[in-house]
Amino acid sequence: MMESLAISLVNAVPVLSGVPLWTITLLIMVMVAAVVLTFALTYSGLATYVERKVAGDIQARVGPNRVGPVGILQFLADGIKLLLKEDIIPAKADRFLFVLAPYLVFVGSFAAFVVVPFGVGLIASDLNIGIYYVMAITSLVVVGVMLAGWSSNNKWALLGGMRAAAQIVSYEIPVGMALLPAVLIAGSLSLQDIVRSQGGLFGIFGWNLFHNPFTFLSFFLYYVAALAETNRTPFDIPEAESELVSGYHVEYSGIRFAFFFLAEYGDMFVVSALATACFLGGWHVPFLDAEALPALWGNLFSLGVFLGKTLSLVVLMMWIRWTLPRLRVDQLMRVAWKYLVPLTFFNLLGVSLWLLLFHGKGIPQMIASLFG
Amino acid sequence: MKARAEALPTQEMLINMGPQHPSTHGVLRVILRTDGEVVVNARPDVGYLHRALEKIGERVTYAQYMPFTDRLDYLAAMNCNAAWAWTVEKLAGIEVPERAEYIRVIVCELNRIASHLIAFGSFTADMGAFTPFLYAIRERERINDLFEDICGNRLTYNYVRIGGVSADLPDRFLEKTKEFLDYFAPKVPEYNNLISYNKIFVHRLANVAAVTPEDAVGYGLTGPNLRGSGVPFDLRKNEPYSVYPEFDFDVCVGTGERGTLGDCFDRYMVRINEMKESVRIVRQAIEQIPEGPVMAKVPRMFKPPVGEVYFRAENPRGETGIYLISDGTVNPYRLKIRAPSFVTMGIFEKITKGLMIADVVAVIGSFDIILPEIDR
Amino acid sequence: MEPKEIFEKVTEKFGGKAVELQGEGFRPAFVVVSPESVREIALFLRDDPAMKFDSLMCLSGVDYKDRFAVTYHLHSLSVGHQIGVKAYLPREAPSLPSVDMVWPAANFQEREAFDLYGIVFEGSWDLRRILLPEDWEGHPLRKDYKYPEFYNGIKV
Amino acid sequence: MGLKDYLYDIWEAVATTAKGMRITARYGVDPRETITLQYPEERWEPSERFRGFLYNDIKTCTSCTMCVRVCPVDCISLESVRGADKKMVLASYDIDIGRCMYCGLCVEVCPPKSLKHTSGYEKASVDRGELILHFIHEDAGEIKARVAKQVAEAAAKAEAEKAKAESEKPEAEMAKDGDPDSRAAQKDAPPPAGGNPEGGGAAEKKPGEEKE
Repeated sequence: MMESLAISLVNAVPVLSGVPLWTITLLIMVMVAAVVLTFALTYSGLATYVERKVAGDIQARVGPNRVGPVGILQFLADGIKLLLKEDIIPAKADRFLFVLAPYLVFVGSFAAFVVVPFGVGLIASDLNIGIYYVMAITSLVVVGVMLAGWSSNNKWALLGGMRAAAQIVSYEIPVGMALLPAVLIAGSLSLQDIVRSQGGLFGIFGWNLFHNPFTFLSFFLYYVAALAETNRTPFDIPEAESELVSGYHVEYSGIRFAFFFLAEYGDMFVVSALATACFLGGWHVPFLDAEALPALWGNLFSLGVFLGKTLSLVVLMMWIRWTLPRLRVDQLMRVAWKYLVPLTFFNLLGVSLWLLLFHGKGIPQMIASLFG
Repeated sequence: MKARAEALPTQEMLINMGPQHPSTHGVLRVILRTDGEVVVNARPDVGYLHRALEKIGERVTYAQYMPFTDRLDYLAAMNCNAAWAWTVEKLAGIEVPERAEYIRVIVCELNRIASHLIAFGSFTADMGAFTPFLYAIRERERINDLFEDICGNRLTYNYVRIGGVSADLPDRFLEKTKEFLDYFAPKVPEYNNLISYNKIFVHRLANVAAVTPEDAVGYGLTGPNLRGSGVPFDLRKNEPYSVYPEFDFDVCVGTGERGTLGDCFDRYMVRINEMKESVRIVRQAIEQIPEGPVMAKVPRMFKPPVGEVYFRAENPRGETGIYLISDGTVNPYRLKIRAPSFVTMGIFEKITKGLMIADVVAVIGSFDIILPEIDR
Repeated sequence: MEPKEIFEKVTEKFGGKAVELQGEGFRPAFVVVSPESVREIALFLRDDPAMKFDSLMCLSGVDYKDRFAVTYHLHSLSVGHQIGVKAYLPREAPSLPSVDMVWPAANFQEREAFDLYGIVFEGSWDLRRILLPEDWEGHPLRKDYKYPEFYNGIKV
Repeated sequence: MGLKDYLYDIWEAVATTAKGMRITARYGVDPRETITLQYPEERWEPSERFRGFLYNDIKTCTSCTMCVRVCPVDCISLESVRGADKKMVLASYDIDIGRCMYCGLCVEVCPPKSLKHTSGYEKASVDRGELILHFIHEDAGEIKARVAKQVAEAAAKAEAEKAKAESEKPEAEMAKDGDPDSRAAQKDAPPPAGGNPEGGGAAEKKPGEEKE
């Protein structure tokens, strides 16, 4: 895709014809990556602010309100504070792994932004194995978390790392299984294609969420499993403030801690974006087809819709976090293996049978065809 | 199998939980010996907050010791104040005006609500839900406001005096208390909806660290912890002191409603229900409070007769017993405080065997221990 | 049951091991027993169907200047009566049998008495210092305790 | 566990979570539920009986030392010397509010009610010495010296008057101290307060009137 962009750029601007094509392609790639990363970091920073504000509202408090108007610049202040903080590496820690771990977590979380279909044509790289890629690259996080837990040379951190490993490995299965119905319906692993497959029918009824009862259930199963994937309450046992102090990042400070922190919020966005793309129709809204709009407007509009849906899911995660207590580690495993895994398999079976029996038609389509 | 076990040796981990840990409620240190997540042995190590309150008691006068009782159980300072006053009055045979006793009961029960609110809030925070904690604090602030009106401090009240209370109730105090009770009464069902019966919360607590009634009595558990094991023993009912016989209230006991009898959930629910009972008591006390003086005549150089007395009062954390020996001088000769949390810690090692690390946190929270009282 | 009856019953069973009844000025009254027989009497008080002192409310050490004492405040949940038991000990090497197998609640309080008075409870399952550091010198609640100037080189 | 229980478990989990989330949502969207005070700008009014920092009105203080004796933590220190009129004169009155536990016992026992709790509660300092409130700003030694001098003068005068005229009432020298309710006739001069290095030998100093 980048290459085709580069070719069209060269065609449009004849001055560039002397430059080797790969240079232009590389430049475009770097620019796109920079845009995505900037977005991801800004989002993460703002998400921390929103999280605190949501927590404040729920807890009958105010939340951050001192830095900037209504405290909106709090995340900048926090970021500067974390940058300026002393970077502590425990004396007996495994220095190399200790330093490496936050980067792995960060990379694992933010590399997934590449395939997020932000809008019509707004995708950094439309991989044809999009979902697969996301599942694979976010699993890198668990390696980083485990390394962090191990290399800190702290028993609490070790316990946190081990918990995280067990948790993420277990929850990868229901997450994957819960996403498969969307893949089945669209017949593609590419997120762009999955979103496209949910258009039509006044927007909302084309969503996979309403395709059939099984996909409806699938969404909730996915959302629960994704909460666990991102280590959010009620599944935040790797961090478990009140048990493991802070779990795997207990020994981290300053900017390295910030990496873990940003990665957590990045993860939240990625799983919410996947939910939006796979079940909530991506950028599709009722009565308005973004792809039919003029190019730039269509892009921006679809971006807005997509972000709106995704961020609502992120806020929902925060809301859940500030309501629920935390599970115990064995209960967490029980939820995964006794409830989520069987149910997602059941769902997958249900969706497959549905598609087979009704020739890929969802309930709204059938109703629509009844009325002609 | 054996060969594999040898090839992959496992080791027990020795983990130091505390004295600085978010959920040991202060500076409790628990030396955990764990097999992975499972606790093999958890040995409490107390004493990080030892301030020699019993030794101080031998140096100061009876009246001067009152502010130190604030520091015993700072979440229920009124109760500790009153317990000390009742002990000395029992020793010296002082008749306390009835109005003073009613005031004491009102403030003690309000303080019991405040203390149970903290128990509830910090327990839920230990369980990972932080929001109820702030709701609990919010309600407790209103009780603190009431106490500030009455005695001028918000945490260490030093309000009760030997022979009465330091000052009569301020204007509008009873009305304000009533307003608070009207505000607070619907909050308890809200807590239940918010968290008490939440599936995750129930699962975290039910069947965890169940204490049998025999163990509870033998290990000297008292107060809500004893009642959580289904033993209906409440000093206010069974060994009434002050004007408690005047009031109609129920003794809340654990029923094992979501698991086994005496588990963490039962202890938790006893506290929640006791808040309702305290509301009832305060309402009755407000109705019945007589007019009159609030202070008996106690000489300034107060010298009780020679003797030994043991008095126990039902405090939010169990019975605070004070064993007081007087040699007839102005200072107590010996003063022993039987702190409920301290005795409760005796059972800790026994019931945490085989639990998970997260359950240890639940056990600490469900016993509602407070460290200044343990370490004195 | 009244303290007098309890005292009579204990004397009946143990003869001279129950020394006297301290009634006047003592609430609850104390049955003074000889220290070496504390455990037997404790067992008797716990298991006798008329006594049933199933709960040890408070165990404390006392320094009476000329001698030490250990006092036990007992309460019966099923019968609802109270009694105190007291055992006087010499100042030199005070020791008496532990009652933690009778009432498990005794363990922590015995450790406290050991810590603050230096009274040794023989046969206790775990007798260590509890409130003070392991390496603290002296027993602070003794009336003749001298405050240390230094602890591990730190000025107190 | 049957299928019914299994499904009921799931249902219960969802239902109780939804219940809780409804409550948090209500608090979340209702701005009236916010209870925080924005501290430095908004302040809450301490109640009438609030036990803040102690304040001693040394004009009415009689240096009876009741407060010193009743204080459980010995945070009040007081030095006084006996003045020429046999009344105690405060040389210094310090309260270590870093040590004070605001129990209010001293205020209760104060006979002339000169010691009071104020509503002050804000005092942060980086030095513990700043936490000691001095209610007499003059140097204690100076006051002692001055009082000793007055005492010596009074004694000398009394001696002189005694020698001069036995019948006359020695009331004139009392008025010198400016104390309206000073007691009458003093037979012998009170001894100078102990611990005063200058003793009675500070005769060259002028008798000052300022007590504060």
